[in-house]
Amino acid sequence: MLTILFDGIAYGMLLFVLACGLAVTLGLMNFVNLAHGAFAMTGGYAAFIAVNRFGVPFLLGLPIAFLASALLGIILERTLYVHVYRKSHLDQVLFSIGLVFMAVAAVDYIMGSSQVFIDVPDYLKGQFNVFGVGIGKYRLLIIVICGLLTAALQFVLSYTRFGSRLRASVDDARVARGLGINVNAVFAATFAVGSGLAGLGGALGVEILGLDPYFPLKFMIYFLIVVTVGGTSSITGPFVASTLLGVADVAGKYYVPKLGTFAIYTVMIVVLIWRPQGLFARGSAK
Amino acid sequence: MMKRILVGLLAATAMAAAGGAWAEEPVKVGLILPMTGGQASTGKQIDAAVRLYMQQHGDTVAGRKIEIILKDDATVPDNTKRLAQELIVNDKVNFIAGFGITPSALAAAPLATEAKVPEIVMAAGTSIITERSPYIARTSFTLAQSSVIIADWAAKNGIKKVVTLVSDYAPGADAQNSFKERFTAAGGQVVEELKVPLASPDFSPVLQRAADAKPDALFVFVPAGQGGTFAKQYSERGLDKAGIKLIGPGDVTDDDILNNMGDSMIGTVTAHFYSATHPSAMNKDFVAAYKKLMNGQRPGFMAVGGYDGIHLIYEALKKTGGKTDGDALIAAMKGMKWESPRGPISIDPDTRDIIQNIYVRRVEKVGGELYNVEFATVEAVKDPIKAAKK
Amino acid sequence: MPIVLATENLDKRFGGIVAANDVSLQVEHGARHALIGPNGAGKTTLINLLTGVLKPTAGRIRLDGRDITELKPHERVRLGIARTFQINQLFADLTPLETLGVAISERQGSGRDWWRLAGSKKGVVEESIELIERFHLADVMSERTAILPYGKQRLLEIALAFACRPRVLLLDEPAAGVPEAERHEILATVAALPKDVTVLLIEHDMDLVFSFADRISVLVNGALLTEGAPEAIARDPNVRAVYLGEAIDA
Amino acid sequence: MSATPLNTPDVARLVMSRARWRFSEIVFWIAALATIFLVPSRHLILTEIAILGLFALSLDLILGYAGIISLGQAAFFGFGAYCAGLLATHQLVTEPVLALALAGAATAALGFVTSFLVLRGSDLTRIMVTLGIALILRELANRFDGLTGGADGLQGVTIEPLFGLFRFDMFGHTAYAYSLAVLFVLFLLARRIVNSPFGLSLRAVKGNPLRASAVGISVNGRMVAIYTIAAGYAGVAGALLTQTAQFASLDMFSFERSADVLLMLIIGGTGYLYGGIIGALIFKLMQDWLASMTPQYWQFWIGLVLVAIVIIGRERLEQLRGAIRKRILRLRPQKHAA
Repeated sequence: MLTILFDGIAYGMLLFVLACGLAVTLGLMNFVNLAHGAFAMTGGYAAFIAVNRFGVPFLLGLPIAFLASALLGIILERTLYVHVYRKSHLDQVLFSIGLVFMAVAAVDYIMGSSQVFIDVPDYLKGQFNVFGVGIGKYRLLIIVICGLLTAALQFVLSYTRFGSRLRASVDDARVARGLGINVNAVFAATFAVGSGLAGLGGALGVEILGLDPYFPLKFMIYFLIVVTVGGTSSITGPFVASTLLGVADVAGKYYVPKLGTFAIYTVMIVVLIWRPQGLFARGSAK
Repeated sequence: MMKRILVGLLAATAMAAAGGAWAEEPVKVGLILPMTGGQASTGKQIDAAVRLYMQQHGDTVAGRKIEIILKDDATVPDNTKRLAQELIVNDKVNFIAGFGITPSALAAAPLATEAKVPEIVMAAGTSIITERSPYIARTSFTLAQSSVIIADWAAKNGIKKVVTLVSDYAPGADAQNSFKERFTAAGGQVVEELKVPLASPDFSPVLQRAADAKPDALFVFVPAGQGGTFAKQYSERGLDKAGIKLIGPGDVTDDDILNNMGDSMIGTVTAHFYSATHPSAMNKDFVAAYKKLMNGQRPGFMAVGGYDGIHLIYEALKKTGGKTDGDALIAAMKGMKWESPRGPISIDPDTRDIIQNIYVRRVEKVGGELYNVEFATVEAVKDPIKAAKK
Repeated sequence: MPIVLATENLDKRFGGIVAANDVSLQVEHGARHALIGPNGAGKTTLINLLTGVLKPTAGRIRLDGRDITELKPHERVRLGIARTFQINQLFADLTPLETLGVAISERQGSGRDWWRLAGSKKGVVEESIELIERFHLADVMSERTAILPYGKQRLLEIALAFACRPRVLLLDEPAAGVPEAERHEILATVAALPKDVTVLLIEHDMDLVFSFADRISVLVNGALLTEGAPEAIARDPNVRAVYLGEAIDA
Repeated sequence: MSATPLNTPDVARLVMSRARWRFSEIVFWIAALATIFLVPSRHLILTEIAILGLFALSLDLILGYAGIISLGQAAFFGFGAYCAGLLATHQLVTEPVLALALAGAATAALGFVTSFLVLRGSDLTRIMVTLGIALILRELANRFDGLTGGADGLQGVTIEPLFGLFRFDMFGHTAYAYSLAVLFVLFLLARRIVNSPFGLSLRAVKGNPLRASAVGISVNGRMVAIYTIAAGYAGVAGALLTQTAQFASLDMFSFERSADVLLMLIIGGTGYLYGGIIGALIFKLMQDWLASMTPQYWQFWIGLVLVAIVIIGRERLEQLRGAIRKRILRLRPQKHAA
């Protein structure tokens, strides 16, 4: 059933945009940021306020979401995260969970705890048929946006000066500093982009996943699955992993609804036992 | 809340200082609700409704002051149990009330029995709850009440083939079973029974499956919070345009979020006990007052459960003359009848469950906003599952 | 003298890199056998193969004629192969006394006892004392290993291997990185190891090698170049060309 | 080098000094005992703290002593809880203590089976594998609702009086005394285990698995063993909760429960056994206090405290605690035996 495949890919792509920032902070900066979902939520609410309260067109709401989350990301990075980079993973867990709790309660206070939705323009609603395959317009939008983003990310990381600076900073911050690279700025920019992407994903995802203050907690597990299964050494790993996850989840629920969420967790465990560093890890050293 | 507790404490101290100027202690109500976590909106609605009621009716009944102690159980039943126990043992509350989900209500039931403290269930909707303790009374609803009515309506309105889609937990099973039993008895056919995990983020696969079965209608029950996501995907998949009617108990079109769901919900037919547009003067006042309290937010059916719950407590106290003996209170509640924002309701003297009108409603646009507009009423519906057991 | 440890046509490849190439090495009982070779010759790889940290791509390893190729590292230790590491591998949070206690209890078979307190077995304590004294660790025996001076850590490294009562002891550059002043303490300790313990030594320090070894094997690019008595090796023109020349440059 | 010759009894005492009871430990347990008589009105929350303390202790055994990080310890907590619940609802074993032991043993068996899944991989891999196991068990419990009651929870658990004498009263007095006693006994056992040769070898494995195997220790064997024991502990904790609350529910398997217990342990500190209990005490009391002040937004303040702990620096808090620990607990042996 191609419609199912299509739905699954769209769902997976969405997961990728939501989670790829986490892959970057975890894989490149070795920081366990469980608060990643909070940035996604920020983007979702930013778009909600822009579109529903101020009547900004939906497609303009998406970059607003990106900017809002990126801005929040850079502020928090400079003020708080920067103190925690060098601490142990357990400290990072404590810190980022703490942030999630604060974010959840704060959003609950400001926005209320009911689910919210963004008014999607009519031209993005509904499905059209191509050779008998039902294509959801909104899902098509997701696939297009996410596909472009992935290509852009891959390009930036591999072929631009920023990419090589980032890789240098990650390999050895001291040497990179010696080469005149402003490591702090590189990290901050990376963090901001990662948060911004999460925000964009959050805004895109409202239509499919819903949005309420508990979003960061509800989806934390999914982000972590994408990142661990995909491995953190490249962008491709999480990309393939989230697409697989999306397709498997959607197809699993369609064909064997009895299995419920079993399939995902079992697949994850099997993959991790088989390839502890993730499906697409280069080498095995860690 | 904190302020209120503080004021209460100050008042209590002042009273103590006055040296028994007030003959009696306040009546304490332990209100245990999910105020954080995925069910938080349930908790907030009920809390707001209780506050509203007390604003409107004063905080003194039969010469005794009412004091509410609000606790957050975060939808974790063992928390509920401990909080209920602490409220009963330490705070010496005279009522425990609230209970966002069925397991929470069940967890507290043995305590109600042992301590002879009335337990007022304001939200949870599984049928068995009231059977678990003779001290439980319910002011919300049972899922079967709505499901049976919608089954009757569907059978009478030319719907032959139905796919059911429910969340995979006890209330879902209740809704599905009562619907199926009544609907097939009336000659209808349930062609597929779908269940979605409670924590499912994406409805698209099950909706696709439902669409592929080409039924006349899709019967759906998901917890109030998920209704919106569901609705979005329902319309995205074009099920509304494919002529598949959406029917179900009213949870999916909860007033709390209905207006955000989009125009594709128009035409959805549900059976439920409360709509914010219920055409009565009392309800108009209630909605207006609630909106004023909650920054323009509409009351959902959970709010009404809370509003009637506190009303039941007030009236029972009036009847006992302020006495807080558990047996007397429960006896006073049995058979009590009153006019609620939802319409006339009463407490079944046999089961202590609620008897209420169930309305069949259709989602329509009223004054630019989406509402459940009632167009048929079935009066005084008892819980069909308990009725069938007799 | 009987052969204690032997390898037969041992191969180890990492992808395209050949780290051990058809190595057939024989170590006699009680020998003081040195393994030398330029950096990257595969000496540490060979030790890792002998102790089971790495699995060979091909070939067998025998201890007293018994095939141990498939055994896990800890199983080989029980059969009598112990090693030291070129870079200290110690238990940073344990004291030397506890560190040695762990190894001794394990060997004596009480390492899994969970019902008695550590230190309650006389045999373990007595042997710990013996090792503490033999390896000059008495003054630091209750300090956390992490804060010991480097020389003491190096001694503990050897003591820990020796605590396994090995029949074959593999020493991977025991004096590496030790300052000149503390060096003799380690060399003396190594020289004083009991004669019935067979020692296979990897070392860069030629003075140490020639004063200590009675047999030397030369490893180049993962393969055995030659083997013989120290005098013969010292005279061998191939060794001088391939190894000594490079070593002097380095 | 050493001026004075070493003699066996002195050195033996030195090795055992780590296991000596410190004054503060005795004070700690006397204080715990005193709470039974002094604060009867707080027994309900104290019961929960004792249970959570035991649960956190189980996590400390693997995280603090073997370096295995788990975000799925609730798998065992929930399994133990349902074991105890089913033993009681089906009247299989009615004596609470015996049922508790059986539930613990069954959970340990589950721990043994699943331990092989966490032997390999990085911290992150282990976090996800343990988490996955917990989620799968939760799903199983949901699926077999005929047995477990599904999402309604396991109701109708009636626990017979303890030893046939002490009824579980509504005030939670029996429950607290019982939970505290179980915590104490299992704490003693854990204390013995970590100070045994086995415990020492665990610390060696945690410190340097490569070297541990090079002195003949089967690293995997040790990990399996401690993981199994810790699972048993978590199972007993879960069973205690079922017995004292008289029901079991699905969220006993939940991710939040695993995460909470990890937070408690990190707050209290790992690797000295008291961390979990102290962390549970601090976390739970703080949560209870904040939640009674502001039932809707207490999470914000908890979060603020967590962030503050990290930003101020756990080292600084650690120093403070270290000072206390050194002075009173003296878990590190003195330089020289007396």
